[in-house]
Amino acid sequence: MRVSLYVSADTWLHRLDPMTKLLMAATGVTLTFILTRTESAAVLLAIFLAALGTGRVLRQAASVFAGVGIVAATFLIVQGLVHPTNATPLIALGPVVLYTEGLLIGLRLALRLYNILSATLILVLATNPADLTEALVRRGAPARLGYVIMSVLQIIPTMVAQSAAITDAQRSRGMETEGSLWTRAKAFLPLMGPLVTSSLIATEERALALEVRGFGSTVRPTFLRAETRPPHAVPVRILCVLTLALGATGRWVLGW
Amino acid sequence: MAVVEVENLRYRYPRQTTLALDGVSFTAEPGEFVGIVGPNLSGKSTLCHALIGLVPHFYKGAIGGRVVVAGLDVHQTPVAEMSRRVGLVFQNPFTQITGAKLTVYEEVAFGLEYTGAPREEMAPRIEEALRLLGLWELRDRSPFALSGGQMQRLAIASVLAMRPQVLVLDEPTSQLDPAGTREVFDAAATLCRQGITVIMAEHKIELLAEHADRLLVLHQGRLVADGTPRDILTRAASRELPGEPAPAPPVTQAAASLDWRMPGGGFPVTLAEAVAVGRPIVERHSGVDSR
Amino acid sequence: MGAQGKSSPWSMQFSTLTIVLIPVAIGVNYVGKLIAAALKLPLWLDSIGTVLAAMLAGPWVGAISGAANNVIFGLTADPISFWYLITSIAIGFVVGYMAFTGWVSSFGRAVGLGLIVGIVATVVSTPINVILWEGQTGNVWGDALYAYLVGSGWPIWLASFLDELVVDIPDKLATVIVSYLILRALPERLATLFAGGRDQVERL
Amino acid sequence: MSAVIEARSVHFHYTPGVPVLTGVTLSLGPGATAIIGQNGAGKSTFVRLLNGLLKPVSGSILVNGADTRSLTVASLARTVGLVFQNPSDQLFKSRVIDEVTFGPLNLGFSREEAEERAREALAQVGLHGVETRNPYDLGLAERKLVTIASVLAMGTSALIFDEPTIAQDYAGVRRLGKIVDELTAAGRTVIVISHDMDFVARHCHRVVVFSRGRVLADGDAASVFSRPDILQQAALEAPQIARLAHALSMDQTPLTPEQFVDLVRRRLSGSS
Repeated sequence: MRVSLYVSADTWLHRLDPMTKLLMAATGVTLTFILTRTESAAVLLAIFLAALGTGRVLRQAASVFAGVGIVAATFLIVQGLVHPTNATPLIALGPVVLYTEGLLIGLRLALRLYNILSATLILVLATNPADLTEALVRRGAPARLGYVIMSVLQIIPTMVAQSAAITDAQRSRGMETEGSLWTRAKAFLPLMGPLVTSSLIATEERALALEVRGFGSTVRPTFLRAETRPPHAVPVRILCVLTLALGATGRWVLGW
Repeated sequence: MAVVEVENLRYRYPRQTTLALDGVSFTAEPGEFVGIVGPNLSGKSTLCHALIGLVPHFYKGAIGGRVVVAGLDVHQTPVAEMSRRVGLVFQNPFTQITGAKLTVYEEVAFGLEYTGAPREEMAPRIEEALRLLGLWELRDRSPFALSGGQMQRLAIASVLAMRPQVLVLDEPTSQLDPAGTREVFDAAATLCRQGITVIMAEHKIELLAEHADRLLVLHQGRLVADGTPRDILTRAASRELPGEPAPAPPVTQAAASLDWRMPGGGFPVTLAEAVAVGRPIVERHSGVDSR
Repeated sequence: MGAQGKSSPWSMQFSTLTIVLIPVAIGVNYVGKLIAAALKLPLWLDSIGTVLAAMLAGPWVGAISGAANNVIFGLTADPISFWYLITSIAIGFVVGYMAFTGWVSSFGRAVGLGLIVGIVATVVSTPINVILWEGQTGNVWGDALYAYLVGSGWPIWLASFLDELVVDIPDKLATVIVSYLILRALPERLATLFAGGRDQVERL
Repeated sequence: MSAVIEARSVHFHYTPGVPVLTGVTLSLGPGATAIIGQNGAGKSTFVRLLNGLLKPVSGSILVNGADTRSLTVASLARTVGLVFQNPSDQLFKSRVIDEVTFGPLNLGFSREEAEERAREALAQVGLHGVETRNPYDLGLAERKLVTIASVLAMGTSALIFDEPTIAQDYAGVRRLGKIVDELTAAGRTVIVISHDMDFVARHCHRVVVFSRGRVLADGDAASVFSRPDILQQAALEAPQIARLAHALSMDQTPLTPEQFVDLVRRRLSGSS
């Protein structure tokens, strides 16, 4: 049971420092909103997929893509059916008519969805959350925020495990978890209540345990490991800035 | 020189009317193993929390008396500062894992990072703590992949890396199986030998009898007895303590009924002592020579 | 109980306890969604933690829990959730403030709070939906309504608002009611603990 | 009111290739039976099979003759009650009485009947005047008793306790022992998982030793605790008083200090 989608590997992408990958993702998302035409969006998607592919995380990305497939399909269908600019029928299935204009808009929305996803996944799939958090704290993000991010990723699996134990306990007391909607809805509170209450009670001991490890200390934290940055980080960063400039020029000067 | 001095400590939790601790006084020497016994709600946890300043700094409420640990007045010193002199380990191994670190090694670094320890000092301190607790081989594991006993030893290692003079353990074995319980008691004994003062609140009287140099008995927030395990458990077996704060180990109970006494007085409190006292008596009557 | 014990709902002092509350709130959000899915309930129920944190520790902790929730899932598991950051923050603020002013004192008021939270979530999410997805939400039922409305000539903004509303009202109503029921069953000790952060130590 | 639970060469795993139980055959009837063993020996998994939460991968579990595979957990809950180790895994109501009526109401009793049963169960565990308190505002021992009452109120003929004495103080342990004794006297089938050997020795007639997913030993308490070799194999220790008797080469295994004192006295008077 893991929350994070990160997969460890040894590729140029994985070796990059977290801040560079953060810049890459930010550049990618910004470009998605600058270059809105269908053709430009398709080119962007190809670039992002190339980055994911050479970083050997395409397979994980594909499962994320599949997860939002229905949403993308809804975009196409709904816009194809009802977008106000619809004029040219393309496909007609009985009374249901899909129009070219709407479908193109739906396609653009779907591309936007996948572009935002894949740009972000460049960071998400190839960066250990612990490294990203530490990099942010080094740059002045509150250390307490760092704690929050990391502990969420670790607490969730233990809470999921506890919710399994709670399910066992309540079913042992004759509670049904299957059947009519009302039966299932009634089961929600007995499953959720103990989890929340005991998690909240555990916050007390958790807070105490942090206090006695110096968590309330007001000095600036130090770090176990020194920060490293691979040689190819600088060229990648420069490339990001150049691409951004190129994209902006393309949009507002060349009309991409 | 006492490393822990508690003088007439009184404490009341916020919005409560009764005192959780009522006039507790005791001292502890470097390298001493002090056990705290008493029923639930007798003030054991509160006393543990008071030794590092969680009482009163975290819980607030009302406090009186004086607590000086490792030369610092606890009531005047922030918990983060105390945490470099006093380590505190809790009941539940799960809630003590910070959840912010991915490996055992990094988990031990947590406190050092937050108290701003210089990086070059970290590696040796972490290694020392992990080796002392027998966790060095597990340093790259996820803290959540450890057994209960290992997790509890990790909690001890994590506070140990801060190089405390005093280690306080609040019912550290209540969630553990017998093997894990042994691991924790053995670890505590090892630390005592290093000169660290260990103060442990526990229900497992058999193990305390074996390891502790002294027992404190709490009853309704008051310290009702303070002495060697033999002294305390002999009184317990003779029902001379108020309420039922510390049932004596089974061997002590049996020895009390049979009036088997140690050469220096008092009843045996460990299995080995009971065997030593009982063997001549039983064999004298057995007719067969068992050896 | 809860936030009402405090001097001002806008106080920005965070104790270790309130910091620890945030990851727990996010975990509760996550597991709530998981349980709802396991029981095949037609709701998300993925903001119970945010709502409870706000009820217990006030609007700031609520808002931070909401924000951290979407940032963390956005950066680790669900990149799209990042874009609805503002919705979560708004939920935290509204619940935290209204809990302080007595909106969790009875079941009836909690129902009112649930409706308000549903409307607030819709108002905040609609512009995001319009900017990103021409007003669609990606929810099949909501989008079916959207398709019907736009098809009948309604403006996109209004259709989008109703698309989000039909999804958010039942979900947030259920979320707030469940949170209220859990809050009511919390032991006194816990409420005191979260409310007591700013007490002074007395001398005996 | 008695129940017979039979496990017939039960195999179980959560993940294929990682067996948890490998061929457990055991018949459990009226009286108190302890299941002891190291963490990871399969004890908790085994009892979850007994009330149908888990189903055997192969072999079968019969509760009063009926295969658990053919029954739902909710219907088995009428016969087999399971008290979990951690009270906070089940408590969710703001009043003790509501918590205790939850089970009976699930079984289809009317509210009046359920409350009647709840009051009886609370009296049986010795909790008085707590009906309207919040379970979490009670002490740990009382909270445990509430969870036991909430299972007792369902009136099952078999009761399983998973680690009842954990985190309990001496008075709490004694109260739990009394409950086990009373249930045993009433002819119920009581199963106790525990690491607390003194508790097991004092309150359970029969002891089953689990090790690595199988039954290593099964017999009356005295005979199992007289076999240090087997206990060692399962990483367990006999109760301290039994170890004392063993170290003194006594021919019987006492289970309590009182029994030890009797044995010694008899021996001393017999030979003098």
